[in-house]
Amino acid sequence: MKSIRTLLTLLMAGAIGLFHAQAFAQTIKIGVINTYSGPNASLGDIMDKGMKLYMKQNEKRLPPGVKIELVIRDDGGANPDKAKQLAQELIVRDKVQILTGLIWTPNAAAIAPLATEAKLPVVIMNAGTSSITTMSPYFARVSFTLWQSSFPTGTWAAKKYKRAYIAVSDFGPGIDAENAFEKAFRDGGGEIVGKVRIPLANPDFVPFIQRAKDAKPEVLFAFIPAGPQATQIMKAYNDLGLAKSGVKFIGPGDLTPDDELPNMGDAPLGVYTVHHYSAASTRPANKSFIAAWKKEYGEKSTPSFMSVGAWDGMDAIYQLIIDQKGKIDGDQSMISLRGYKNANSPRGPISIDPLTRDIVQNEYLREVRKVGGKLANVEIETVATAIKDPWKEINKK
Amino acid sequence: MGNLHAGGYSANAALRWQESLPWLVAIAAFFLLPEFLNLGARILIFILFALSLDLIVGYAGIVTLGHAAFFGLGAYTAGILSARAGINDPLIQLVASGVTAGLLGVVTGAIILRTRGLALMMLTLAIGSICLEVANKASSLTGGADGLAGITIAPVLGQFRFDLYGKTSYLYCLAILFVCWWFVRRLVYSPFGASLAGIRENNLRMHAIGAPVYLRMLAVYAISAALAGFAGALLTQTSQFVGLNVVSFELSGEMLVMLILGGVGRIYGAFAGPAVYMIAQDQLAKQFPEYWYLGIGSLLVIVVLFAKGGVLGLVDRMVSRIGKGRRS
Amino acid sequence: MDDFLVSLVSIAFHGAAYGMVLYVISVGLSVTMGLMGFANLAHGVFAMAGGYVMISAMSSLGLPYPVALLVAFIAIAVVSLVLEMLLYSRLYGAGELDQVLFTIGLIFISVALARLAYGTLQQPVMLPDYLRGQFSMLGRDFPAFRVFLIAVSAVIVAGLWFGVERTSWGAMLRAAVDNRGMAQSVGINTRRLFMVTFAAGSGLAGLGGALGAEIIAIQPIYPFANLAYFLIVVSVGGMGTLRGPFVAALLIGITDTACKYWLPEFGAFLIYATTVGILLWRPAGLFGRTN
Amino acid sequence: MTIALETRNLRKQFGALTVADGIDFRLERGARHALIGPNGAGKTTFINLLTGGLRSNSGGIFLNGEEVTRLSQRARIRRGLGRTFQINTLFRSLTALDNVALAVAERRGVAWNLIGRANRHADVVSESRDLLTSLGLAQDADTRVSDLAYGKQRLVEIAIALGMKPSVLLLDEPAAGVPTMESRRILEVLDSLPQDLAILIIEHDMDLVFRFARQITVLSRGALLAEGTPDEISADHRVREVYLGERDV
Repeated sequence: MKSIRTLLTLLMAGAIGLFHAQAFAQTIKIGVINTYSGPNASLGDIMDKGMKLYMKQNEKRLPPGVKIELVIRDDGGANPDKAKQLAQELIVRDKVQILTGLIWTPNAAAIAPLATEAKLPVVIMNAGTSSITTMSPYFARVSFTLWQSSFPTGTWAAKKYKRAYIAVSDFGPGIDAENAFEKAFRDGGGEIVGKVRIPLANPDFVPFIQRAKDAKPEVLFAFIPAGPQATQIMKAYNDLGLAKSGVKFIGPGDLTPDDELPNMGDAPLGVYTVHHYSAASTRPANKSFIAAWKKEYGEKSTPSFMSVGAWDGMDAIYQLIIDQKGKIDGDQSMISLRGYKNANSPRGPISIDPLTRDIVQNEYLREVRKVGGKLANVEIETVATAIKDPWKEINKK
Repeated sequence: MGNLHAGGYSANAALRWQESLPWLVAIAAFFLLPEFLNLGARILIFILFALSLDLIVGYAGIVTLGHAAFFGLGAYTAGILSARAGINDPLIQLVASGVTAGLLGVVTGAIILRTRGLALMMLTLAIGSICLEVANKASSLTGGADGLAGITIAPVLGQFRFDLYGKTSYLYCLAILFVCWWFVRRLVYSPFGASLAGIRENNLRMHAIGAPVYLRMLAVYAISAALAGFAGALLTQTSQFVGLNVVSFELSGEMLVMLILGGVGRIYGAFAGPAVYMIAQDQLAKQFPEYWYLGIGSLLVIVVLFAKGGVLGLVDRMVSRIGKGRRS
Repeated sequence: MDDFLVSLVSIAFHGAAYGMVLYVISVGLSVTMGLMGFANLAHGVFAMAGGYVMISAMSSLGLPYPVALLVAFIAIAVVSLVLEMLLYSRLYGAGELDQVLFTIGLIFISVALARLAYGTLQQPVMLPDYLRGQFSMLGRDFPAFRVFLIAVSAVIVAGLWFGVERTSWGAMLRAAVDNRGMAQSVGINTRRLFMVTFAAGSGLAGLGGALGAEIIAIQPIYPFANLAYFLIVVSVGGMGTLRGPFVAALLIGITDTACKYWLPEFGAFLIYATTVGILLWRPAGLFGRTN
Repeated sequence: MTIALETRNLRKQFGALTVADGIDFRLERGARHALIGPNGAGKTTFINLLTGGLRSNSGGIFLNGEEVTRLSQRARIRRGLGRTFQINTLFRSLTALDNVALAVAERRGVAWNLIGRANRHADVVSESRDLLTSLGLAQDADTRVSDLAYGKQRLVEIAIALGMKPSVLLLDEPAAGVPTMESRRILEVLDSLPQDLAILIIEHDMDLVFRFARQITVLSRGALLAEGTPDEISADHRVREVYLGERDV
């Protein structure tokens, strides 16, 4: 009986908290679904910092009287069912008007029906499977698609190498990366000598990479989620001496995320990746972004492409708030997002494709080199300019 | 005998007034807390899951680390029926989920119930892990690590649409839970339930009085699996999505924890555990995920060392202390 | 054919490295379960803690790698001794369920503490230069670190077997595993034996965790993520033996590696299926005594 | 007299060790028969062979004239073979009534009822209560057996077996560990058991054996050593040799 009384008390406490929150009607509530716990909590952290940095820098851009409140929720990783529940609560209980964050493809996919039903604009800051934006008309993506980076990787690689091996994580983005690279590489006349899909939860990459090595390719293309796994696979690559036996290591930028580079030792030196952002880029917009970041979070902290995704995501959200003068409507927001452009993002010019609501940006070829004693993804050339998601272009009727 | 719902031939099986409390609270919550109905529905689902677990852990004495396999199969059955076969009626899905999970219970139970102790625990873990691998690898059916999307659920009885606020979900889960609770309660107080207690208390003697111990265990294992399958189906129907985590070891473990915190082998422990755990998690864990696990971990250790019987055990002790105080 | 041979060598080598680490971590668990009948699901906590201790010893105290390994062993042995006296000893003879819950509770606590102290990032291990790179043998390159790993583990295994088979402490231990009541009645101080054994087993787990940090990444969810593997080693090998878990660990290490190499599409499926098969065939494990 | 239980040339070996060496044994209906022998004589092995816990290598076992050698433990129980255990084998946290009722319910075949209420099975409940009453445990019916005195627990041990309404009852040291005062009570209970029930008792307490048994079989090293009335056995020099020899060393 006591337990029931406690239960009621708790329920009441929750309800009171809710009324309390409703008192600030002028505030625009933005729900953030992000990863703060579990093995990939570092990803959530670096995105969180990106969002907050933008908000700090741009406080004055908001229309007068409008305030923003972030309602932050932790999905604990690729946890679609949890994400869906959180989204539901954000909509029903917290009455958020915009939803953002979303590192994981499955999580984004899970909330698509909710976004549609609630006409809630969702700005995806990371999840990179191509098909996501087709799942709800209220989805817009500011990050990237795996096709965007892996397709140019394949085209570029086919010019230099003939035999490639593909290793990807076994989930949506990994399969996208595999398909994109394979198509571009084959179209360019290359041969795929083998491929493997590695379980998403995987402790040891060595056997997989050993297998790749034994297949004797000229180049190994790999995609794993940017985070601790990137360091793991880099270690396996180094331990097995692939570089010494002449196997080049390439992939989308998830392979050498800027924030993980310090953990990798010298292993990634000479690895080529294609991506939309490098912290080492010398564009003025990026230089000032990096400076602001270091000032805020310390010299040791490095932003990654995910931080920039978060930063640009907040920019898009600010833009839609400004466009609607603080009165958020689902459909109006989507009109605003469809027209979003920023010529001066840290990653270069970006825009959202009005047709697909997906990101349009440049892709850069980078090599890992030592700059001032530290590893950096040095941009060498722009391999694709204002590229739309190739998957959607290929599958267009 | 502290244990209120032990069943048996000397137990009084009549309903007590306290037993209406969970239902009154549930109905009150529906009217008073309309914004918490989605959470409420999840709590009801996990109560059903805990109830199924209580049958085998608390009443039959089988410690399992892989009960999520049945929950997950139920969830996937409902999801696959909708997403791949276009069968969207919730009640048909529910029945199908119960049947498939029950069948898996029969098949795996037939294998693992030949062993006892650590080997049995390991086998439940291994079979749970196999189910996870299958769900992960059969991605054309299950969506693999990306999860199974594209599920639509038809209105319950053709009338009540699943809404964003979770009204339908809540009442629907409440109704199913009620039916399952009624069944479990009857089971616990039945001769079959008494024989389960016998098996738990002394397996050897049950053999010696000629009881078909293996078949009894198999039966309760299958029943429990089917109930877990129902719970899984409810989760799919209310969230319209199935992720790999429904088959995970973590879920099995967390469920066990909720049940133990509530109190094992007493029906209402399965109510108190998930309710307290999930409400506390909802209120506390969002802000402090680290401290949440620190708290839960410490609580578990304390419960095992000092507070056997979980939340309801504590309530029992308090009630009896107050009773004594009055009498003296 | 040559390719096949090459891959066989690779698999045996990597599988052995992985299996050895699994063994060094799990052997203590096997003995604890066999000796005290205690299902310590939190055994992985000691392995994880060993990893953290080694990393901190190197990065904060600047100790060289071998010393850091030793520190990990000693620190974990001492901490576990304290835990044994304060907590574990209260639960010897308690029901399975209580043991499971208690140790799951310990895992939760340790996961949270690890996260608070070290954050969620996987901790990088700064190996000394002499363990980096390749080691040539029979015309093939092997990662030097893994060669080191196998060698060190082999030494530990040898030492362990010597300790149990040839010393008086080992004789007492074997007697107590065999029949605790009998051992007590002939005057063996089983209480002290438990403590020492528990501490040594946990210390080994700590050492194994530190050694294997390159293979099994040190991160807060470590005790959960690897629990199934530790338990499988123990239950497949058989509790209370040294040989059983050794065979089981190698079997699992090599099977796991072979599956990843040849049949990646099956994932860990075969490991679990093998476990089910072996446990059905011999519920007490390969080398366990049926009671 | 009809024969309730019989073994013919029953043999069991563990590797080179013979634990039952061609035992020919008969238990008559209504018998009060004791099986004695020094430690390691093979008494418990013999019981386990009878109940089906162990399988014999050769020879036959007959229960009420029917061969049961190849039948399972459960099938033998259903044909009327009941037993108690040397070490209490009770449902410790259940009431005495439930302990007995479980057995009664199995015999009456109601234990598969999933939905009906156990306490509404009046036949089971009243039979169990009557049984407890007949053993002088009426007061203790609703007490947890783990809370009962040890002597009473031994009685519940017997009551469970009686709940099966066996035609043959194997009592494995019913008074083991019971203080002398209480063992008298157990003997009273044994004396009051139905006359047509065939009882085989294994016991170390020679007082009890000689007071209770009308027939005694002595087992030594897995083989029958002697059989006869208590007087015959106490006079048998081979028995004395085996016992005294063993005991005095």
